[in-house]
Amino acid sequence: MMEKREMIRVDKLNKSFGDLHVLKDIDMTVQESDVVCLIGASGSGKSTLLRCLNFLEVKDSGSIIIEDEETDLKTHDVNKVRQKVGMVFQHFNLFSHKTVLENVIEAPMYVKKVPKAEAIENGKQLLNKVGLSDKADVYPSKLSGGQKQRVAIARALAMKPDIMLFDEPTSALDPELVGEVLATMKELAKEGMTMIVVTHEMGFAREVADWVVYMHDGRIVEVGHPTDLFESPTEERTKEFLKTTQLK
Amino acid sequence: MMEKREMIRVDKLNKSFGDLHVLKDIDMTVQESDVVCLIGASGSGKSTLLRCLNFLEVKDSGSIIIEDEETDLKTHDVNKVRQKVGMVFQHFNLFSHKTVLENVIEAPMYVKKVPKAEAIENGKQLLNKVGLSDKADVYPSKLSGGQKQRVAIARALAMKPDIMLFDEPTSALDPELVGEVLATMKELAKEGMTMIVVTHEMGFAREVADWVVYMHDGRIVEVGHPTDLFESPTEERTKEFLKTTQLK
Amino acid sequence: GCGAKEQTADGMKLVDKEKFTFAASGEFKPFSYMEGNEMTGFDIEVGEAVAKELGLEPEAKKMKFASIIEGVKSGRVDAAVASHTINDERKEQVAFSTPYYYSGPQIFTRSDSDIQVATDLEGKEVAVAKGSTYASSAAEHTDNIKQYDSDITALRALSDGRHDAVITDFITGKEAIGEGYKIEGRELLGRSEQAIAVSKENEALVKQINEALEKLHEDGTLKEISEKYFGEDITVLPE
Amino acid sequence: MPSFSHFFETLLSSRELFFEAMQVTLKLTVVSILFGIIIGLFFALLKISNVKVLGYISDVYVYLVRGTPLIVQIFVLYFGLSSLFLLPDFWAASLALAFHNGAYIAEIFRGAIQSIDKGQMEAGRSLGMTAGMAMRRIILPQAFRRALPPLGNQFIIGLKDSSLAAFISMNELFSVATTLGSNNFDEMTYLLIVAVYYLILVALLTVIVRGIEKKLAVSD
Amino acid sequence: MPSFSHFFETLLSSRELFFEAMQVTLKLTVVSILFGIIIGLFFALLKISNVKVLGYISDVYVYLVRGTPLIVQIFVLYFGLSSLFLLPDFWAASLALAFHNGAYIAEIFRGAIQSIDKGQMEAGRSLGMTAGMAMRRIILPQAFRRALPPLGNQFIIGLKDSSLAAFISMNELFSVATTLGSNNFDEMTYLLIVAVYYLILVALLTVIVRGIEKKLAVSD
Ligand SMILES: Nc1ncnc2c1ncn2[C@@H]1O[C@H](COP(=O)(O)OP(=O)(O)OP(=O)(O)O)[C@@H](O)[C@H]1O
Ligand SMILES: Nc1ncnc2c1ncn2[C@@H]1O[C@H](COP(=O)(O)OP(=O)(O)OP(=O)(O)O)[C@@H](O)[C@H]1O
Ligand SMILES: [Mg+2]
Ligand SMILES: [Mg+2]
Repeated sequence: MMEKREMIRVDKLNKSFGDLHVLKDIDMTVQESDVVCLIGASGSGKSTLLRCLNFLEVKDSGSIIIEDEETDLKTHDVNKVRQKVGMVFQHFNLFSHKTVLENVIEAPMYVKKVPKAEAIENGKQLLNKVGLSDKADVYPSKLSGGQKQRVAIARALAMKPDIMLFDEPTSALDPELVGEVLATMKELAKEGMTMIVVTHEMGFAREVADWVVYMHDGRIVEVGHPTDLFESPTEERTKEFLKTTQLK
Repeated sequence: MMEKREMIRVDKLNKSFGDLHVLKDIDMTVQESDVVCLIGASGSGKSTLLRCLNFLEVKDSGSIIIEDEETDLKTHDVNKVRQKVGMVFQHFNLFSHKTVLENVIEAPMYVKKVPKAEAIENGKQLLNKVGLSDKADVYPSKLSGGQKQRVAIARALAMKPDIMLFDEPTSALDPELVGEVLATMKELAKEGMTMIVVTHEMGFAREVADWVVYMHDGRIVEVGHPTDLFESPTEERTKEFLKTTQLK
Repeated sequence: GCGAKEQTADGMKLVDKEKFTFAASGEFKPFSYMEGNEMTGFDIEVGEAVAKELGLEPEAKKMKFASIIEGVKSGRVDAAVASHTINDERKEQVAFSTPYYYSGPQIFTRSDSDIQVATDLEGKEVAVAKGSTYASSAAEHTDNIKQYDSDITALRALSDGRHDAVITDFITGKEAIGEGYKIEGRELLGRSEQAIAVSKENEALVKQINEALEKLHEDGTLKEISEKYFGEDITVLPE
Repeated sequence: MPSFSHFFETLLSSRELFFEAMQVTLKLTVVSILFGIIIGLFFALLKISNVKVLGYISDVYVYLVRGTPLIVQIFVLYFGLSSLFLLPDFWAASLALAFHNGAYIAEIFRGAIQSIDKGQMEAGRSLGMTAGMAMRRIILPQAFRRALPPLGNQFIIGLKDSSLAAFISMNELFSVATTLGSNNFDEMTYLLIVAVYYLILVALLTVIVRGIEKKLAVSD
Repeated sequence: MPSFSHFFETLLSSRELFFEAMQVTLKLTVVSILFGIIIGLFFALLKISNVKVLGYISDVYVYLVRGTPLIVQIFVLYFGLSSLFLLPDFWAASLALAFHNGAYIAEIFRGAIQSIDKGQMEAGRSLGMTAGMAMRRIILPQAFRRALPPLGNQFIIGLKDSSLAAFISMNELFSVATTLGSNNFDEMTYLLIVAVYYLILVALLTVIVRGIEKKLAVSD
């Protein structure tokens, strides 16, 4: 892993909401093609960490270096950096007034100024990739949850990001629809995408993750290979968490 | 069981919603102190059956005899019969503008014209019984789901019904709150209340039910003692249902 | 201020320097009313005659009675030829021309009423049009005064059996009786002078209008217009 | 536009007349809203009744009121009803305004009643209540609470609408303003003054409604 | 009340004048609503902006408009602005009405924008859009759709409110009705006639708004 490029470096990242200290001195490095799974109890700060990486939340202190570029809202055009980082949300957040294809070509056309024909061509390829070519002209409201999430992935990919963040991408889905989304994500991992995934899907983590990060109360408590961390966690709190939580 | 009084006799009960035939020739007899558990897939007609017994739905044909009294909306004062039958709903349906005690004394005072002092006294006893004496002056919005449901039970009991109907009384509750409601129901059963309970709580059915009724597609498919029905169902469809459904 | 106005050579400030723009309500028959899309009536013809004397094209503008004076003050129109009665308070706000007709308030009641003269109004409910000067005439005799949006509304309500009397211009009352209102005229309550109202900042225009009115008196034009509408000359001060 | 000192002097010198007029406006508003609530409740119940014809009657009423300017309604009711029987002016004006407010209030109540969970009615019925009793004791109290914010809004609208009663000879705020304005040929000043009175009344009403809302929020 | 035959004859004989007036009313309504939408959108954006002062400005505007009768607003704007510069009557009336409608529309838009799931903005931002672009391309189109029903309602209110333009010399429906009424000493008949025109226009508007709503519902 050492010879790979460093995609994200987080140093002493802190973030509070009012009095609530949500992220405490987070250090983390993610290298090219790494797949990182983030686990932890509700409220431990997983989403907040992901959102800081994508500047949906503004950090209080510490540094976030993305592809060797220091990022600071005050001095950097955060929208530029953001284009390198795709995000997939728990609740899909598809643009409900646009068709599936329009969702996918929106950002390339209006943010990157890609010509329409090119955006459409690329968009169709992506829809093909996530297995939804036939839904291009359909509105999101007509899709199942699993289909929506795959469109959301295609939409993020359309900006050709170098890093993809997933915040519990399957936890709003009916159990029978989880598989199709995980399959799409696995494929992405296989192609070498750098990914950080907040998930409770143990099977996915075991199969795909290069390492797993366990967060508790705003801190990273333990990091390890999935088999190690799941079967023989070193920290007491990790053990407890794995015991009480029903990872699937 | 034979020497007991007949509390409910249902004969060839039919009910449709428009074109949808929901209850098909239902026959059922419930005797004094019987505890009957009703199980069946979603949409099989369990709620509708219960609601017909309480006249929240109007039957299309067939007869419902409650405590030897034929009931017919056209010829009988259904509100009188209804007072003999208490109902507990999945979503509690507490009166949200009234305190817990006011919820309990409302119907005795205004339907039965019980003097206020008497209604309060009786209401407090009931709240004591369901373990909520200390919540008498609190509004429902301040209660947990389990507490709400126990208030709902007390409210129904305040009318001194001879029969109690429960429609999935615990399925809207967080798992940790199910126990307290079931405990209240068990006590009620022990006191000899006649009860019909729609539930997926296998443990409750095994422990308390005198017999279990399995409904499928608007028909009663199988009736039996809980151990028999759960462990060696005779009907093919019952087997299938028990296999696919996660009764807890 | 009338910032947006055009000024003529002789110092008149006009909305449009080719035109004499004057306002009337069009809801005060026979002084101003509509014939199809055209406003006409006694006031309108006077306004037109004045315009002619001024060498300008007449432009009659229909405005709700309540907004006419603000129209004059804010410079939306050059003048109001709308049967405005002169009084002292009003003189502080606008400049009046010399009177172009003389009228007077009269008591109107239903035929079964025993009200004859002003003193009979004691304690009675008397209705007047809002914005008319008759409210003060009425107030001399009774505390119970009702104000209506227009004279016609007040007379209509009287005819329908509401309140005891209406004080309004005798000419208006006469018209209403002609239209079948079940009312009768009683005592006349003095005289009032009606004049053209102009913005105080437009001295030159007032002067020109006064000269025009004098001319129209002398050559009989005003008398002619008056007789056309009323069968008598109301443009001269009665003895 | 009047100068500030002229505005202020006139504001002071006219205050007695306006205070009286304010009382008329308030009385008109309160009475017309109270009757409007009764009328509105009546038509809301018609609308949600299962009898279709009654629903249509309610629809027609709401449509007529919402489809025509208030000033037209006031004239028609005032003079139209006069030919049948003579009400005192205050009552004629109040009822005309109540008839108007009632349509909007009917819609507010209908929405509020329909927003109450159906389970509430069923729980009432299952305890042996008649439909009427459950409506009265269970549904309506909750619906009233939910209707309070839009009702408060309608109260403010009703206050401002009462200005149109000026056209049928009520000496309320707007009427006094236009009368003084046209007597003195100084409409603008008096309109600005009356605007101040309305703003104060609206602010007051808003505070009161908020207070009631807070008080009724105990059960939340 | 006029006899039916008299009403009907008058309805027929006055139709040309009313048809013309109807066009004025419609033009006034459309223009004032369109400008009202622009004004409303502007103040809604001020209000949801994170700059407190701008929020207050928006609050004051909404409070002034909601706290005073429209007729007062019309007078003040029409004559007040006249002393600064002279707009043609139609535009003065339209802008006064637009200023009024704008406050209500601002509230409608504010509510609609705030009702759009926050995830939509975040999704836009996460794709590299600026806040402005996400607002323009993602939030507003959805908010517009959601605002349509209350906007349609405001359209109807605006139509009826345009009757007050009669006070500033627009020959719209209400003005023609009162003029004809007082000229012919027959207010009631003409008021009933004008009620019919308003009812028709309101019905028409309702149908049009429903049509647009249906058309925009493709994505549901
Ligand atoms: N915008 C916000 N304002 C205030 N507090 C917030 C905000 N967002 C999150 N929090 C709080 O920060 C803490 C961490 O939240 P976060 O969403 O990061 O947790 P999480 O690990 O993603 O939990 P979950 O598994 O429930 O999604 C929680 O206590 C949450 O309530
Ligand atoms: N008021 C109604 N109008 C129309 N159809 C109804 C109505 N109530 C119930 N149904 C339909 O009748 C069928 C039986 O419904 P019912 O609620 O009795 O089923 P259930 O066995 O209680 O299911 P669940 O476990 O989901 O509560 C369903 O198909 C349902 O959609
Ligand atoms: Mg989270
Ligand atoms: Mg059910």
